[in-house]
Amino acid sequence: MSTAATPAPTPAAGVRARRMVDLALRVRELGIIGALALLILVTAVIEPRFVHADSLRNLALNAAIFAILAVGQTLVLITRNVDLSVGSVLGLTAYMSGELLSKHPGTSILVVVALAMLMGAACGLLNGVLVTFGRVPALVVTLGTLYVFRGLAFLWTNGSQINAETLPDGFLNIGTGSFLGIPTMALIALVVVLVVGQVLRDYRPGRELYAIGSNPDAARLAGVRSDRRVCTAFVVSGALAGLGGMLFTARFGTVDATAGTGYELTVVSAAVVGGVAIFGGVGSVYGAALGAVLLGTITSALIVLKVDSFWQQAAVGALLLLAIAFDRLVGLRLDAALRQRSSRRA
Amino acid sequence: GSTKNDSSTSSGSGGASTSASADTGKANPNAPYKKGMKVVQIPKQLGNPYEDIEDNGTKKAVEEVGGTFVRKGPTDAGASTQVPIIQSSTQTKPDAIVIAGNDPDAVAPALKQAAARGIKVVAQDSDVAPDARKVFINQASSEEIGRDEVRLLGQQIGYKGQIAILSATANATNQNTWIKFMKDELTKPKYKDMKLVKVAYGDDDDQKSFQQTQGLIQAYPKLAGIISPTTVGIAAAGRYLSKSPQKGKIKLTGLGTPNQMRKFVKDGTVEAFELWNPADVGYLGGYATAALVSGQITGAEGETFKAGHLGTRKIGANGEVILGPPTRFNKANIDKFDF
Amino acid sequence: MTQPTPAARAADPILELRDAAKSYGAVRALRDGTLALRPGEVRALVGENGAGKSTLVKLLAGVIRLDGGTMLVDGEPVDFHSPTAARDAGIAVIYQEPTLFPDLSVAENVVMGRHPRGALGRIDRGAVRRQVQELLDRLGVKLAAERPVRGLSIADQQIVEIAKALSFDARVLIMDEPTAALSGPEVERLFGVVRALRERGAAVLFISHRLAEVFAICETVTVMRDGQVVHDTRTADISADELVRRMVGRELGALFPKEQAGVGAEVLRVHRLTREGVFTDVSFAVRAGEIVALAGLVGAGRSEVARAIFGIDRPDAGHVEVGGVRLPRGRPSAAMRAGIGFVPEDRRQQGLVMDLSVQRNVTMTRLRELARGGLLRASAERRLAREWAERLQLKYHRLEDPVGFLSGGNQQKVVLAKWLATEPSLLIVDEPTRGIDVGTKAEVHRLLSELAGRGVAILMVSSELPEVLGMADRVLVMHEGRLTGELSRAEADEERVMRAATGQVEAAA
Amino acid sequence: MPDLATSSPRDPAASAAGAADGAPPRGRGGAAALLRWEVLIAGLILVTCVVGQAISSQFLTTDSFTTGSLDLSEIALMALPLALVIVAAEIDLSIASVLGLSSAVMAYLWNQGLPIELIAPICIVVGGLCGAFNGLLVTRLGLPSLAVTIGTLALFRGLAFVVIGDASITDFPTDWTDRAFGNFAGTFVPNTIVLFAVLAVAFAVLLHATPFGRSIFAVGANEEAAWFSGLRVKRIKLTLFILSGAVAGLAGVVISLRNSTAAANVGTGFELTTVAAVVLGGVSIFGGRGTIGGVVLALLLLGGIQKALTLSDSISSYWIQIVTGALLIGSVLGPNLVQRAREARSHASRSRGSWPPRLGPDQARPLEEDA
Ligand SMILES: Nc1ncnc2c1ncn2[C@@H]1O[C@H](COP(=O)(O)OP(=O)(O)OP(=O)(O)O)[C@@H](O)[C@H]1O
Ligand SMILES: Nc1ncnc2c1ncn2[C@@H]1O[C@H](COP(=O)(O)OP(=O)(O)OP(=O)(O)O)[C@@H](O)[C@H]1O
Ligand SMILES: [Mg+2]
Ligand SMILES: [Mg+2]
Repeated sequence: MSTAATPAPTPAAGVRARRMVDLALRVRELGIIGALALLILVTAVIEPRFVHADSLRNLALNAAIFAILAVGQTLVLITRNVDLSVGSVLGLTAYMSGELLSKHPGTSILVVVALAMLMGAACGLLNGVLVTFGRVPALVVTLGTLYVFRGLAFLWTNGSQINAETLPDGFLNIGTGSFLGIPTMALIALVVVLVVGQVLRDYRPGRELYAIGSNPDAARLAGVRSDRRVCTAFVVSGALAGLGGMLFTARFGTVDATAGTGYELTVVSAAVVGGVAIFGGVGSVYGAALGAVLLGTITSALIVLKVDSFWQQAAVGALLLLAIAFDRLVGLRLDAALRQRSSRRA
Repeated sequence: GSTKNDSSTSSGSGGASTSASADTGKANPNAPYKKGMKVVQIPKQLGNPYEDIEDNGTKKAVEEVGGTFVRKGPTDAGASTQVPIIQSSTQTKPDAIVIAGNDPDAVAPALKQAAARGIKVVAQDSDVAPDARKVFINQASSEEIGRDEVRLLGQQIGYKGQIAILSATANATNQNTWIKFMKDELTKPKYKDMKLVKVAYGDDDDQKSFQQTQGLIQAYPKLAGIISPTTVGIAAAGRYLSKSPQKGKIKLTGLGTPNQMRKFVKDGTVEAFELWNPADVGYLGGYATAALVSGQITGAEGETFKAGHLGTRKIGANGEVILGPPTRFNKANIDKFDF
Repeated sequence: MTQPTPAARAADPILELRDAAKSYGAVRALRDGTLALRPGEVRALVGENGAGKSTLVKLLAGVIRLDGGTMLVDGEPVDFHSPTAARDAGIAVIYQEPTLFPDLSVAENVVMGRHPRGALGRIDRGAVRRQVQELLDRLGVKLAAERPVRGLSIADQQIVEIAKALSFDARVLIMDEPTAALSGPEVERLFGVVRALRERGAAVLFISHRLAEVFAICETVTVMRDGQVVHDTRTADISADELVRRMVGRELGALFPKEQAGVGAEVLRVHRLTREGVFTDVSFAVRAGEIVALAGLVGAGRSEVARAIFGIDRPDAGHVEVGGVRLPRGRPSAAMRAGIGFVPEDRRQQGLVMDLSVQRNVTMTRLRELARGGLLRASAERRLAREWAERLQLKYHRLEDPVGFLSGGNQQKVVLAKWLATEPSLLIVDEPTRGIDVGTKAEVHRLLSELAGRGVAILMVSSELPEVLGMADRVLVMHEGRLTGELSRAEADEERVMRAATGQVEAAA
Repeated sequence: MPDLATSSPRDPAASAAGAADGAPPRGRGGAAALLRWEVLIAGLILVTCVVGQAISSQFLTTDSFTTGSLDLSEIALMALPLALVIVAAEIDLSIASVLGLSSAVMAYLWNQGLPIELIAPICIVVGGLCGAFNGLLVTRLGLPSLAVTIGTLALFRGLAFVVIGDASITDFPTDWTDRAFGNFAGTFVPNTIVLFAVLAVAFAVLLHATPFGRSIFAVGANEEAAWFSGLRVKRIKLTLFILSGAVAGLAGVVISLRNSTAAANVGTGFELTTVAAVVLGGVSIFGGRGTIGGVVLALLLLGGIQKALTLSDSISSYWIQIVTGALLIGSVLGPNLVQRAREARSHASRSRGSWPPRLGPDQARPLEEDA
């Protein structure tokens, strides 16, 4: 993005406005990166082992699944909806992946990935259709499917569990292996973040999601097919939850019907900490993914710092509140600044 | 008609009080098994494979004596989640309830209500408040398990270094009893160089246990060994260690099932661990229940009952029946077991 | 039914509407919508507030669908089921209410749904910025394409709307009051663009309340009244007075039954009230029995002053006194207790709770007084609501019906009722007759006049000059957030008010 | 002719004409729709009774009522203030964590040797403070309550663990635990349900018969208009959050005594069940609509379904979740589909008769208002 290319009538004001806006847009991600760096630094000073390659690997591994789910959640949040069913979808697909591989250990991993994502997408489609065609608020729909999908998972497993022992090593290696020193799972998450990030930034469907969340009525007037787009957001969120479920099985090896219970709130928290507005129109998947990394790192750091694990949850909650309060204050400031400049335009 | 049912319920509870007074009467060791007895089994939570094995043992025993077996359980192991299930089971008037308690006290009032209606209550695996049940089937002497775990780890690490415990939930009765005896064992001079640095809780949640293991190792770099007296915990810890550079260096032992642990024993992550046969725990529980229902025992100390292929067993102090010493599993014998 | 008089019938219409009808619940917003747009024609659509102009526009744009009648494009009947369908037919629309995405940049707002794309369908951000900046420059505005829309002034938002409509080669351009928030030079440039479009053979439908603009740019004009097209002619064939008469449908005088009332003690004193970036240093007083009008162009900050007085917004400096007692800042409940009533400008969003019943809306301001021992008495509630419904001659079916079922004028009466029920000593009315039919309008005016006669002080914000001149004892004029004129009833005339409203200040009286 | 000075002219002809000219009578009206909703729930309860009795002959017994209602005690208690919060177009997801914190505080204070008589009010106050914290963040900072209470859901639960860690306290005096577990004066109604009934009446009166309750509806249906009508929107919302927190604190005391166990982790996940009960009860998640009666009926329905399913020997208890979820969605979807069908039909004939359809289901719109 070059600033020189624009034929700005009033260069000074134009550039200043643009710079401020750019900063405001990027500052969010910068803020999380700053907080993350500070956290790692402080922890490292107290316990240097925290920054050993091995430990950092673990950080990346811990955050990978949450980052992937947060990416999907971001798409949905941007459109002024919410997907609370991701934890249950993850549970369902995690079990499906495990069941498939332990019954047919020869199955190609790509087939497992495809099936898991397909199953997740189907769940997402159900959510999306209920929200758009059924005109049921997303909060209600996904709260309902949170129960339904979880119940189905329980019915399906009927109390059984998949053990790492029954899973092929090639599959488990996704969860533990690495490529060029970077854990495979983290690489997968990175690819997901970058691809979705690009689509959101540089492709029409992505931009239209922002439009829908920013002003649904105007989006309709602009010819955006809102229902279809919102549906797609849910489908992608479901598919990514499916991918997450498959990775969950690969990572932990042991899955039962409770896999991913309670993830929904962590995932929404990660996205919101990452600057995604809960009322739509604002945020990026980069921020959301960073939010997931930050939440994961706090948990690890507290363990390493030998802080009672009891504080973990409180810290996560406090961080979320800080993040939204910060966003609100910055938003108010920015609004005021923008209005000031615009109001006395002679 | 609800009124009809109401009256039948009240007459039912009236009947219960008479049978309750019969309880205090004498046991008749030679009484025949009650025909068509109905037993409800309430596990800590559905979806725990260890409990599945155990409950299948109970089922086998109950069916051997010609009874019917129903299993109902909560979907999570919260303290009070068993209460509604106990209450609904009570309403269906079974002869007995066999329970693995999530919380000894939270379930007690509901169990006492059941007992008041003439339902025999047996706890197995994890005890409930003693006055809320007649018999408790203990896998092994809690003291024996606790001390033996420490002995086992001590041998593996040469009685030297920092150790940690990875437990299940902080309220779990059996866990806490074992840990108490572990700590007591550690005070012996033999273990003066072994130091317990942390008791971590993985909540019998695979992922949480996994992360707790990871955290323990980061927080205590000099850690020499981990005891995890829970099947979920030891499997998660094993999985973490098997892929970490500390594999084989940090010793891991505890209570686990051979099927879950086979891989880690074979790849050298784990030298040895222990467990009783959970199917036998359930089986013993099933026979104790049948004996109780049929009036062969009342739960008093010293009474004996027949327990199928486990032979004749005796009720100890506090109504406890102990299955026996746990089995140690290692590379040499693990392939002989399948559960 | 007026027969459309032929005017420059060289070509067949691109877009035509015949006997279009549209109702919103009980409100018949449009009855006989008949209109044709030919290539190279710039047509004005005029009519009072609520005449149905915007409704007609929304029909042409595919936002709402016809209840009756037909729409033709190039002589073929069409049924636009979405705005996209209208756009695909080459119809570009600037809506009266800005329809922007506050979180997105100006450039994206303009191209949304039609981003120029490069390789692999990727959005060509450079092209987006270039195109939009070019467009903005053509409109002669200093607006950075990369800036987010959030925080733009109403005028700038309108510019973005215009840029949006011009961003594709439309055959028909429909503009619903595009100039309402624009200043002179901006209007001129817009007209330049309109002329260029006309040269290209496009048709333009132009809606405005400013008749001067109508005569300056349009060659044909359609007049609407009460949801009906009542006249269709060439602008050359009609005078401004005649046009107004057709719009209003009766002589103006009867609309403003202002009675002379004795002016009493000072009720309201506003002292150096300032709200950063909105209005500055506003001081004035209103006395019992007096109607004071606050006039000015849209966006001058009149509504903001009214809101600040009532405590909706918190002023940054200055204060408000009622009966000599200072009001706390930003507390409508305190203002209410001091005897102020406030009829806000946006009836649907601010004045009423549409989902609640007529009764609930009327009693909303009197809940405390209606309760006995903390409990509400249904009978008292009913009595109060019925009493005011009768006093204001409200037309309703049942008091339990949601107030949204009523027609606009009756809705406004409910707003008035709920405030009159508090028996205020000062009533602030913001655009009290916006979007209500002529008959009701006169009723509202009579009501205000009577209230003043009973000694209620009235502060009236209005954009309708005739209303201001017809009703006010005194006119205060605002320009860009400052008071620029104060005129007595005798002094006030159209020219003086306009001069003050556009900042050509003459010494305050 | 409006006449303000003297008494109004009672002109029957005019008002009759008004009625005739006014909106034509319609089947759909706020009150009518709600009434129908409650009738529907009552119908579902009947169906549950029939099916339940078919599942187990034990279903229609006082015993079932006693035990079934006891299980839902805390959720029922928390549903009452939550209904008010949701009517005001806000949401409180932190209630279950407040319940946990209250239980933890109770355990802590009991360890300190305080009597229950003192502990209970302290726990309620602690709950109220938690609610005030939520309320202040929502009203003073203008943050969306959904995000705020997801944050405090984690925060309060975390604080609960900080207070007593993983410990649990089980040695409460039996006269208190018996009280919480027992029935009311020889009837089959549990004491906790008597408490609920009392509070339900209180909340019903508060919501439906007081100025405060009226204001809640106005705030929920159109916050801006409520503020323009001189209602103290922020104070109303703050009060609601405090009420919600205080009742959750009370529920924490009740559940601890009822289960004779106080611990930091009690009631995990209750928030979603409570929201489900409230929405099922016909309270619009967008605010502005709902009744306490509907919520009470919904609780009855949920309790009935749970009881029926746990009584069955053959139906897996997993079905409880599936049925709850489906019911929740169905409760909103059903009426929507009916309306859609009606719209489609009426559009074919004539007037649509409704405002522009809601595009994309949006949450309650945050008001851009300072002060
Ligand atoms: N969405 C709606 N629901 C109900 N009534 C409506 C709606 N939109 C408009 N109306 C009513 O329809 C009538 C015509 O409104 P319309 O907006 O077309 O007027 P207009 O001529 O554009 O007025 P203005 O000059 O104020 O913009 C008015 O009585 C208005 O109150
Ligand atoms: N949404 C907005 N964003 C930015 N500035 C705004 C916005 N709304 C109003 N303003 C600014 O506030 C000032 C006063 O606007 P306001 O609408 O109160 O004026 P008004 O004289 O009452 O006009 P109207 O006749 O439209 O009510 C103007 O400078 C306007 O630019
Ligand atoms: Mg209009
Ligand atoms: Mg205004």
